[in-house]
Amino acid sequence: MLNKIFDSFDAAVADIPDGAVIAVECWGYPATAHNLIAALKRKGTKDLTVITHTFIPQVFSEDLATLPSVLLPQMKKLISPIVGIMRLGAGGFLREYVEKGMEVEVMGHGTLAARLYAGAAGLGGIYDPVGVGTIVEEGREKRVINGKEYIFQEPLKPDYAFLSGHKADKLGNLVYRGNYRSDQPMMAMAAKTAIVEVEKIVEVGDIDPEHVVTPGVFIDRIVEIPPDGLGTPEKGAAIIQQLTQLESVRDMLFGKIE
Amino acid sequence: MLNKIFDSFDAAVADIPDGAVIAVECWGYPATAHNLIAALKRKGTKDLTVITHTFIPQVFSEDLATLPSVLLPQMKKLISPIVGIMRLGAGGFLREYVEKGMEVEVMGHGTLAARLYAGAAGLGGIYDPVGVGTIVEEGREKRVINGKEYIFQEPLKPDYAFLSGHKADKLGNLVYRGNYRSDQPMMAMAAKTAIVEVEKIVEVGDIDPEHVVTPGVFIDRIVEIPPDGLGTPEKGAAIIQQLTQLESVRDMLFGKIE
Amino acid sequence: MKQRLERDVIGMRAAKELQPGDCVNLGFGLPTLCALYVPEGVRFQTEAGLLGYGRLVMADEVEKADWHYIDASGRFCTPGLGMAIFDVVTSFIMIRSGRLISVMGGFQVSEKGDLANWNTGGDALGGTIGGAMDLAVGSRRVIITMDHNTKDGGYRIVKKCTYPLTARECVDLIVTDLAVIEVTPKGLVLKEVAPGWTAEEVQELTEPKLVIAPDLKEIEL
Amino acid sequence: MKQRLERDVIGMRAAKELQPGDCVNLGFGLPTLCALYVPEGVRFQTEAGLLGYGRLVMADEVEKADWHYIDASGRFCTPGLGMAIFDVVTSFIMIRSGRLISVMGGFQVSEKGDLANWNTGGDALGGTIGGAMDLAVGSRRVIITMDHNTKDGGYRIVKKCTYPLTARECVDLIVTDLAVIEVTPKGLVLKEVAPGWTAEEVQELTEPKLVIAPDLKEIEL
Repeated sequence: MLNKIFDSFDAAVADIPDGAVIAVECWGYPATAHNLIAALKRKGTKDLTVITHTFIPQVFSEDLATLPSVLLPQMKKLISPIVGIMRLGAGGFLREYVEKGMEVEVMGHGTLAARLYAGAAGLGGIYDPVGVGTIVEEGREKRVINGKEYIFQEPLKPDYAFLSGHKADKLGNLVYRGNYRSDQPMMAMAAKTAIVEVEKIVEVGDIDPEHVVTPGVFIDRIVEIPPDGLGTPEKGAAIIQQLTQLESVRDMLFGKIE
Repeated sequence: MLNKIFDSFDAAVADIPDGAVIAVECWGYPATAHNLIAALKRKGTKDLTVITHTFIPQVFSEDLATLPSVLLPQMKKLISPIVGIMRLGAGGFLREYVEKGMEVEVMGHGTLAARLYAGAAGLGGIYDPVGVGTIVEEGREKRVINGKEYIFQEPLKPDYAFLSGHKADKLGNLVYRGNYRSDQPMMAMAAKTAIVEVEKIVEVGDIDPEHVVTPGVFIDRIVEIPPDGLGTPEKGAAIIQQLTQLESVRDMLFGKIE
Repeated sequence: MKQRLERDVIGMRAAKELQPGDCVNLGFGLPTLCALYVPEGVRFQTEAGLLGYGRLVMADEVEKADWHYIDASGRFCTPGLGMAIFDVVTSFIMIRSGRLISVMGGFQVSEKGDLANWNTGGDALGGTIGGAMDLAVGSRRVIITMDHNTKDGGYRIVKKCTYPLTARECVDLIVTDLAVIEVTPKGLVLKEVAPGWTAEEVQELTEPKLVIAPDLKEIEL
Repeated sequence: MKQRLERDVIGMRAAKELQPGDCVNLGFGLPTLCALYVPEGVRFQTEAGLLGYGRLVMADEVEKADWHYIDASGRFCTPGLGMAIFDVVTSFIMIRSGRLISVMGGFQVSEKGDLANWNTGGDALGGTIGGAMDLAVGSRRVIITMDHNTKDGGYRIVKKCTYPLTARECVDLIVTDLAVIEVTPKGLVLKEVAPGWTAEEVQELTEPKLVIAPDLKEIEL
């Protein structure tokens, strides 16, 4: 049997070359492959293109959990529908990098999903209705089909997907939990190599075939998060405490209605 | 609460007008909305376009289960990757209908899936790599993207999807079983109206949120298959017995290796 | 100066547009107020993959926050009865295929129903798109809740948006602190005004010419 | 006349191409013979949405047939340990993204690796495409198992296919009852011959010119 289990996050990212395209989920703070991001930061890989749902500043301690934005100094391009947090000045924190040459490509979240699907299914491109008449159409081909305007969007085919899962068996069959699912299944399928960090590695047969979300064939490398890893439930609780101290985001995170 | 539960299959298809486009799964014999097909046959709706994975002759009794091909006299167009069974003469059984004007559109199964996705996601079209250099590209636009040829394929947006599910709750949250899942989730999402026949209707909360395959918002009408309905486990067993009597298909269905 | 509606009253009025069985995506800020006033049987969606999530975790029960469950505004929520979890591809099919109603905030709405609600700056770094463009284009019905005017009294309901667009000709209904306005092929139709306000007064604070509904009335809650 | 390989020997030889950990889609007919000879750890996929299904239900145990589980050839199978169930969209992503190896039957293979295996008639009614086009275009490796010649002795390995194509330039390896032939940019390379057959004899039964591998050998099983 092919062994997909890696002992360390550093080993799991060891072969990632400069210039690689990395897809990594970030739904604010959860659903992120914190440990793999940290390993890629340690490795120092350069000229990265990062595809992510949310790209926001690291507003809590990096030794609790890490967001894709810790890779900023290593990036040449960002592809994301959410660039920053409005109440923290939106994407302003990127300006210094953009001025130094980093490219930023924005689009609607559904367009990102559709482009990842297109990459996964081997399509040459899609005609997308979202973004017509907006900044998204700048520099892109447009076409009228049956009287309606569409934008040509290219497929996205990441070299690597960094995933955060709940449980994986040794074949890579994977389940997520709650919002952690998010963009991750399609990122896994669109990427050449998918690496997942999971709370628990289980035996083959422990996951009901009906409940598998990402079939094992899409998963290439698996690392179990150790007790002292990033983004554990304990560290999650600590992060939530840190966030409640931050005037700027506290109201946003908890059910206060403004 | 919106009531999605219908008492009869006839009521569930009562509003389907002549000329409707119906997507209905058929994976040979299982995974088919037998009762809805039978109801549409009774209703006699004309000029149907049928989108199905497999379109084969009805080789067993129609009072046990019905395949999409029972709708042949009511059809003006068939869209399907599997037209017939090779050992029964492939699509020859359609020839009399084709000669009377029925249109047949064939393509690879993955292209069907991608076109249903395109319909569901509101895309104007996709560039598909499958079918280049084959009969599939006839009459279709082609385009070279990054040095590779693709075929422009239009989205498929059925008016109705006829689904066969395992369990649905009253909100329409739906799970399938085994191969029954197949094309059905994307058919449900691509269709304007999705109608499902299920083995059992359960209470809201009885399906774990992590295990829902088709979220309820995609399901418009639900009918529970009664004990005397088509395609029940008992009738399934009878069909399997009938099939084993058929020299032409028996070897194909059971594990004999030729 | 006359009284404008309180923010929660705007939310209450927008909530009146929602029926049991509707599935709704609520945008950041003002729209979230709707959640307090909707009838039983309305279910909420977050584009990150939940439909029918339950109550929010409030600031005084932080210890209950489980970051596996986050609503469309990024707030901690709880699993709801009959909830479904799905991936983002499924989520945006839901959004794009007209199965949802969207209640969003707005910076500007034009007389044709163009929406600008994602960006107040001059470039892509000036805001975040998120699911807004998909919701604006795809929702069965797009309801915008916003203040009728800018803080310095400028128009928000305009002939042509000056902020970067979210989508063209997508808005169905505008609910403000002064009025309820429907976007129709004939133009913006003033349907309801805040108590004590006249159609003329609302028109003055609105750039494009309003069509006055024959059955114009005071906002009812 | 010399002995050609039995059908199950063709399957046995094709199975040698598969390694533990490989995920494989087996076409109708001849390719299914592979399943009997593959090493432990090879998993089978059906495009209708199973990966890692278990043993087939045989004709003498019809009562065990559960039509929720059907393999890629439409036969009843059983759930396997570690199986995953998924929809067809996911299935064809699996197929198109090069994650699978495909073993298919063939009517004709051209010297460039074009494949014709779906249709022997003159129009769309002459055969069924199913997943074949996707598998041919997308698989990491396409292995064709077929008789080297037609029943009346005609070529199946041809300069140009006369039957409707499944896909262009897609075949990697051809395993027949006479030979193992690799499709390379330099042409068809004859790697192995059936016991008792010479390269010249195989060439005579093959339309395009074969490149003889320097290490040409007898088929080993």
